[in-house]
Amino acid sequence: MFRVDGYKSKNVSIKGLKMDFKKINLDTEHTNTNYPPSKNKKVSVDYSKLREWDFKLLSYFKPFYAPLCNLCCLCTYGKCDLSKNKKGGCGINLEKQQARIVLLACCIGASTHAAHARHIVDHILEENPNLKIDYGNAINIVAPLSTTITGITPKTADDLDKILVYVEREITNLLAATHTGQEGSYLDFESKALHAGMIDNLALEIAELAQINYYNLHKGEPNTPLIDIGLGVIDDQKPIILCIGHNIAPGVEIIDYIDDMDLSEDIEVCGLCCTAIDISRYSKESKIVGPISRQLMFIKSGIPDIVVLDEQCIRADILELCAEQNIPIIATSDKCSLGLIEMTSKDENIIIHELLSNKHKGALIKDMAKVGKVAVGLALLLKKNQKPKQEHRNIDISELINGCTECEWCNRVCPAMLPIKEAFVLGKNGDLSGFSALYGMCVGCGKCMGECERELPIIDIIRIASKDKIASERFKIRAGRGPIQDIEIRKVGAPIVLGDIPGVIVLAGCSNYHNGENEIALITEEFLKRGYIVVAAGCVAMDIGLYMDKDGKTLYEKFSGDFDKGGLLNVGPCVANAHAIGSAIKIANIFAKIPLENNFTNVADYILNRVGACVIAWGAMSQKAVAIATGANRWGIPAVVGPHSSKYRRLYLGESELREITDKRTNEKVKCEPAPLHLIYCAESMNECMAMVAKSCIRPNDTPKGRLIKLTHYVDIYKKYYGCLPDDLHLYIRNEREIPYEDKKEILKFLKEKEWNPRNAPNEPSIL
Amino acid sequence: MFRVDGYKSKNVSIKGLKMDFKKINLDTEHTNTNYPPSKNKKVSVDYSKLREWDFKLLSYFKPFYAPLCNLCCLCTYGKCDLSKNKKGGCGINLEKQQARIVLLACCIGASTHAAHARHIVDHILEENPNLKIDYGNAINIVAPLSTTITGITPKTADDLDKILVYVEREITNLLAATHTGQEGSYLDFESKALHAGMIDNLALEIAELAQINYYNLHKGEPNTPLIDIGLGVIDDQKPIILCIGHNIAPGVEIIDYIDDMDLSEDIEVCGLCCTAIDISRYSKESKIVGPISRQLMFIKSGIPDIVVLDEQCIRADILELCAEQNIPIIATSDKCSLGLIEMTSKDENIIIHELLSNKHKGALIKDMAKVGKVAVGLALLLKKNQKPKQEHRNIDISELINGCTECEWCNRVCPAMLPIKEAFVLGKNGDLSGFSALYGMCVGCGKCMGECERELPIIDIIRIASKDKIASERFKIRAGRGPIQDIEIRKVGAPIVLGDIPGVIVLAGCSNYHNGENEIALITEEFLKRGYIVVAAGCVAMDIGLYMDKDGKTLYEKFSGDFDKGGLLNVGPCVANAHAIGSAIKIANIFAKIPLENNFTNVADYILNRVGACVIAWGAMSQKAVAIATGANRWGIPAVVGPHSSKYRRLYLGESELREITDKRTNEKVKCEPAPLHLIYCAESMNECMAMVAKSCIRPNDTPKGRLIKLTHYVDIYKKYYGCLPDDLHLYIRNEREIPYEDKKEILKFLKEKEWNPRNAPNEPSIL
Amino acid sequence: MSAWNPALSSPNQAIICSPKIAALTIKQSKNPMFVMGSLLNVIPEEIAEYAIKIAKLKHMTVVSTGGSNIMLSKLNFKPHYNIGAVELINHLKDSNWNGFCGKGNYDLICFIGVPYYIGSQGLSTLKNFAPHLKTITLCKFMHPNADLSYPNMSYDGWVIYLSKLVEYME
Amino acid sequence: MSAWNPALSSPNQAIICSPKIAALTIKQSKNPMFVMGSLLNVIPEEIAEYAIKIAKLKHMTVVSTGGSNIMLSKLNFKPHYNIGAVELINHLKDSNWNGFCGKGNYDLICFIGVPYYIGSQGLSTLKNFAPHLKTITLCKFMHPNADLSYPNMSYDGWVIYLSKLVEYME
Repeated sequence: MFRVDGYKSKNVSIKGLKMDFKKINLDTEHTNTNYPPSKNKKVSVDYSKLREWDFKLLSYFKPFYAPLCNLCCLCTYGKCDLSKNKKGGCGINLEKQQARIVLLACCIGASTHAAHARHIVDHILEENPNLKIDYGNAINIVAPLSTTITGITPKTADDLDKILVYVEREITNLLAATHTGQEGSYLDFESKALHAGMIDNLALEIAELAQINYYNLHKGEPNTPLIDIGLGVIDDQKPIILCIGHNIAPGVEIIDYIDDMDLSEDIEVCGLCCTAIDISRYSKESKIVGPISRQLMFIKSGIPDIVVLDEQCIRADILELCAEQNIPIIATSDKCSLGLIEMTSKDENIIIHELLSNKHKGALIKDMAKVGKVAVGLALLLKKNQKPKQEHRNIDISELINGCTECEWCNRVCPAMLPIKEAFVLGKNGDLSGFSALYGMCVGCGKCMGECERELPIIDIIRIASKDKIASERFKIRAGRGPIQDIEIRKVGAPIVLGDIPGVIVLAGCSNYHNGENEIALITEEFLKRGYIVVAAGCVAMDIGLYMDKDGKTLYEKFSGDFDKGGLLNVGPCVANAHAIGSAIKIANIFAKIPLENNFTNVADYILNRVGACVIAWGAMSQKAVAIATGANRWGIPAVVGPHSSKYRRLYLGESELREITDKRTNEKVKCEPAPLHLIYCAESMNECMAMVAKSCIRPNDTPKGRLIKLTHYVDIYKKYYGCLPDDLHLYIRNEREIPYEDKKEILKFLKEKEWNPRNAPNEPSIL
Repeated sequence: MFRVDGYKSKNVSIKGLKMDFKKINLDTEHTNTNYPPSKNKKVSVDYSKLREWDFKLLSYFKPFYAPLCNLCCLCTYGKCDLSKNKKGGCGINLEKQQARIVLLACCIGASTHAAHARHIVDHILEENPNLKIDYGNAINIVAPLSTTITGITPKTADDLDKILVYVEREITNLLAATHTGQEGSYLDFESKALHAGMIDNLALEIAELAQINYYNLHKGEPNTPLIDIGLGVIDDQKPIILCIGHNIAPGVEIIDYIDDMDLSEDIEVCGLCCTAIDISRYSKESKIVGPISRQLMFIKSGIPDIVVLDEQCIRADILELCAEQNIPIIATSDKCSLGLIEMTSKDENIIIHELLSNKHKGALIKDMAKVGKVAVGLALLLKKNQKPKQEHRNIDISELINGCTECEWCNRVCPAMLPIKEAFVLGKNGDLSGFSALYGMCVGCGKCMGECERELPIIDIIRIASKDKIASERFKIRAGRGPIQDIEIRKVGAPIVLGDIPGVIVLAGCSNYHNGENEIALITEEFLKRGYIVVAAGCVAMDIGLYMDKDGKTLYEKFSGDFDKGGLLNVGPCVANAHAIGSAIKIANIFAKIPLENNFTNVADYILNRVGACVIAWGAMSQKAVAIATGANRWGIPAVVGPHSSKYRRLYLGESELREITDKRTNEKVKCEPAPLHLIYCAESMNECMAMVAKSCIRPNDTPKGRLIKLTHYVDIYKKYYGCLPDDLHLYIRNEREIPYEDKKEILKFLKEKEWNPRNAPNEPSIL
Repeated sequence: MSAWNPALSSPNQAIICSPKIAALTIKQSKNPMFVMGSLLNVIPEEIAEYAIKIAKLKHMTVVSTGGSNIMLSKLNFKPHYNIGAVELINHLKDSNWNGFCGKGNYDLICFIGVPYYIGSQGLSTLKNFAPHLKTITLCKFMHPNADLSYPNMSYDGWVIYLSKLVEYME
Repeated sequence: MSAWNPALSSPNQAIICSPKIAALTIKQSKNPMFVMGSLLNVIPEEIAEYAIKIAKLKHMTVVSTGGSNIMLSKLNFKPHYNIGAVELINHLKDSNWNGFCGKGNYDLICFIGVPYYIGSQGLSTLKNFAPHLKTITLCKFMHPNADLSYPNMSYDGWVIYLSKLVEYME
């Protein structure tokens, strides 16, 4: 909703102008005539060709399995014990089972994004079927993933629908392969997982195309507004509507209704998880509480007056949690209905009345406009009636702390292995620093409380002990900008070739960190300072907003939002990861003139060998995250994940030795550095992550100058975080010109030990 | 393929007629004008209304959970220990997790059938897009499920496609709800599982409509030919092509090519699992090896010369197993590609050459016509070259038997808990009867061999010890007939109302029996003798064919194939379960004139309260089986499963007391017997199954005469299998006229003890 | 001692018990139930005989499931109730259930002769959702989901365990 | 003794070992490796000191992972190799791997200081896919996926176990 109450200039006078972008066709001139108009035919993609690519890829990057569970309980032959790679009743062994479970996870992840996209696209088809799909004049390559995968560049909602129909067909087919007695090869399971990942990425793009156009969100502006983020920014004197999830639809209607009613001064709308990022793309007045890790704590604080859920990343116990705090819930999605009575067809006032009367813990309302009205009306009334706030918002915690028996089970089940018991021990002596130290380290899962024999509300104790910390939690995050402009890609051509920009780092994934949320900010800062471009989306974009450097500035305030040297881009919510992958595709198209239509293999081969991009998913938790990363892998983009992600149970590892690839110009096999070394790798520590990411930006086609600079960073980072030279440095130096100046002497000695010899770089490196 | 080499009558002379039904439009006159022509609009179904039905259903039949695993390892917050209903890191507890896993299983099951249907429909769209969809003149209600759920009665391949697009959309959406952090209520998980089940059933119907029409399979003929079944019927003097799986496509092409080449005398084509049933619908010369439980043993026997795989119910180690026996594999599906090199685009002769040269263990060929040529060509050549047969086809087993250390681990991991060690103990004394007793009891999973510290080939030992038994395993099964005719439904109206036909029993599911395959035949026989109609599909249709009664006759030889009193119908493969559910829908439509279009709730309510149908899935093993049964449940059809199916971890249980339902005529609440008692129930033993099934055919709207007869069977069966009167008999007797004659005195005494009082039957029982 | 099928292992396993402990447990219970499953019909009679003896010694509520009444009535024993094993578990997991005699739910449920897999699943329901009661199995196979379980045994070992239990109960 | 996180239980659990057994196991190995993980950087120095002592006593191949070289070099110890923990596991699971010195794969892999979850996963890989080698963990937390593991301990208990191990090795 765009609104101008009054404006007057020399030639124009406006009064009370309201524009609802959802209803308007911005028929901007289409300049992207490169792509053929979409036909009415079904989308069809040759899986056989993709499978061939997968097998190529997997011949360099071999699946590595670390079972999280040795059993299979999916059919009634079981439970089967597959440990030591034994076979189960259906003939599957532990190795294949791992690959199968990864495929299942990728299918679940892809389905989630696809269902999300489906919701928005169906909504558009109903409300504004003629909506034109584009990103304005600065962006010709509107849908790099769709174009490359399907040959279709969507221009209408119908096109989006058509691609989604393909996505849904593929997911169904892939899921079928996880059925007992279907696929019998880990390699084919992996090919399917890669396919599911790519399909996931495609769904991301469709979701973004749909919501950015329908809700008129930022279409690639680098300098989007800075938005408030942090528990400290929420004004609890106002009625507070908290939106949780990933789907912008209800949030938009709430904001529009508040606007319509002129209530923006009177109501606080805030968000948790990707929905927060999304509504901040729609209205710069909305506030962000934080990532998923803040959900449990914020609900238990009793601060929100009403909680509106859409879908994804919602705690499964949200209804019980909110009921404890007398917070009514409005569920809005088929995917998260919580057993609530559906009230979609009821009158708003009746719904408000029923929810006020406490007869129901919440309502399911699938009409988004109605959600807006009910949420706002209810919030105002609840605040007016001053619903009884829960006592323990400012509970006396010392007594609770003294109740701890020090059984240590909290520590034992804590995913982050935090010293909770130790905080209690300190706390008994009146020292709360142990608890406040946990704030920002805790991932907010609440397992400690479930295990506590005294049922102590540990999360509340942490919150209350961290009061000051929370009050000062007032940070800034740049609103999600959406896609990268074509012109930006063009501009970074030279600096990337010359190494001035040593790489593009994509931050993705959730907030399940093993060592606190600060590490990802430190990683980001390290690479930004070195001139890498960092593109963030989703929870991690929020997490890095929760960090201040020595000057008291967040990284968003310190680094620009341009896709350029040292730029830090918040592209948007999780689904905006499509833009990050899209930027790599655009590089292939804009620099190398590689045509995109139906050209997945060549584009991915180009990215793998020539685009120095690397994903970091330091806190990846969900099936969506594994789908996104696996998709990125198929596009040729390596990923580094955090220690917890070893529980995804599969990595793709290359070998640390010269590898044979093809020089496409001469069509000869050539020996070449292993770059990227791995396709997906799990680092043990921040130190390892730093070095691995620096190394993962190296590519076979680096110019000597570019390689020199990349290696300078690699060596510098390695020395900083390992205290020595990397053991594999000799593999990446092709000739003396590429040896970093600073440590040249030491390196020359090292090269001699390794019996290093110079070699030529391939002209056109390829694994095809 | 229909072929007449030569025929001469008075008026007609035919020579060399060949008709390929796949290419012909049988434009039979459409009499089903009841249904509006399908429009070009998307299929759209109101889930909210269905959810309301689910919640009603679940208020009578409450979910009962028996966790098979207490842990959750689906995201990286985990692994979480949910035992004792604790919460995991995402807030889910053990109860919700069970519901979530059931939903996941239903999604996997539904996706498998949907992907199967998709394969055939896409094939039709390519090869014969104008194919008309119908079942001939005897069947007006062509697509009872599609019509009821979607309002569309498919008439063309495009219609099938459109419905499948809906199916795929729903599966994607449902799968998304299993993602960490989505649904948070076990009730909504269950509603979604029921939805996934219904969607699965819909996919079954689409698959059947497609394949029956495209391949011109039987369209509801009661008296289809009797087909050879059993390991003993395979002629191993001929080259043997074994088809395994569920998709008819490659089998048809093999048979057609054999026909084209006039080779039917020279080659043996046989099938395992549903593909076997399918090809026996296409060619009465094809033979059936048996259900899934025979797979491991038959492959290890080395008898097949070539194995052609399509999809589903294929052992995950099939490639290794066949390689051990030097049997080349042709994989034909994206869903089961086994890591094989794709040779679709290669010349047939080159493929045959490469496979003969042993360079590859097999090939992936996705062009079905090519599969036919390669399989046949290769089989002939392999037989000619007399490939070295594996030694242990007639190995000396006594030495092997003596190798047993009697560690008993075989027994410990056997899903059926068979006395394998005990067979070895006997065997050491030269008595092989222990092993031959295992034949027919063993589900063929092979876990015993994986666990054996001496790596003894236990399955081979069983096979060799059972040589005579196997040689005499020559049985008959009636070929799959497809749908039930409308006229048949009409004819059973009176006998069903009068109790002459006390119920319709649907046999579904796999061959994972806990006490041997004979039990299901005994159950079937018991009910057939009593005049119940028994409709079988899939593996279970084969299992009951493997049993001979005292007269040396199989049940198929003894009982007619009519949908009438004491009829035993093999409707076809697993997907033919749609016809069984469809028959219940047709009863609602034909008897009660309940309109079908978009009328799911009323149809299901009718079936639940008035159609005495009950599913038995005695050996249900797969996710497909759970999807089918859950779908049947949503249609109001109860199911009884075997002990192993407790591992599906969720049942829907009613309470054994009078329940309050609605009399639709008076719109009053009335007390009524709990009929059906449960919606899905797991019986501990065959005895319990017998009684529960008899009880599950009782319905609130039974006429007094009908109820009397149903109760007569219930009491008779109970006394036979429990040795006493059922404890709950008083609940089902509404007035004295309904008391079975035989035991009237005893029952009257019992009723008095129970303080029984007569009551009126509701006029129009309903739970709406 | 692990489960008969080791795949059934889980974080909380049954405590293995001797006949003595079993006897003590049963004796100490206030309102015990003895569930006799369908396998009694297919295993030697003596097992059912032991079961009946045990039940009589403590006046336990005896429930016959899956048709074991056939064997029990052959031995002239009339169980208090015939009900499906799953239906029974469904009652037991409800702490407010009134029991068959209206005296409330039971405090100890003793199992014998229910087929292993369905028994294991039923025990899983009780273990996870019925904190108000205790379960003990007197079967031949170790049941990880019970609170107390006999170990895996040979048939002869089992008979000895059962006879000893009778001794300790007397 | 169960795993630190009981959810990590599985049918085959590590044997809990005392410092004596650990010492014996290491002594008897022919080609042992000692993996020193990144936690050495963040826990008290003395742990790394013990680890170094142990490694030296048996001349073990010392591999530093995740940046623990920072601490090791602070203590003037140069590990034989710096490599990622996952990369190392990937080598180890290959029975044909030649080892860092070309002498073939190792027979005993001793772990300390690798973060628990990723350590547990790496051990799972070895347990299930590397029957050719044995693993032992000297960490503060019980590792169910190792062959041999120290029990869950307090910090002080851990130091005692490590010092005793050094004693037995000497």
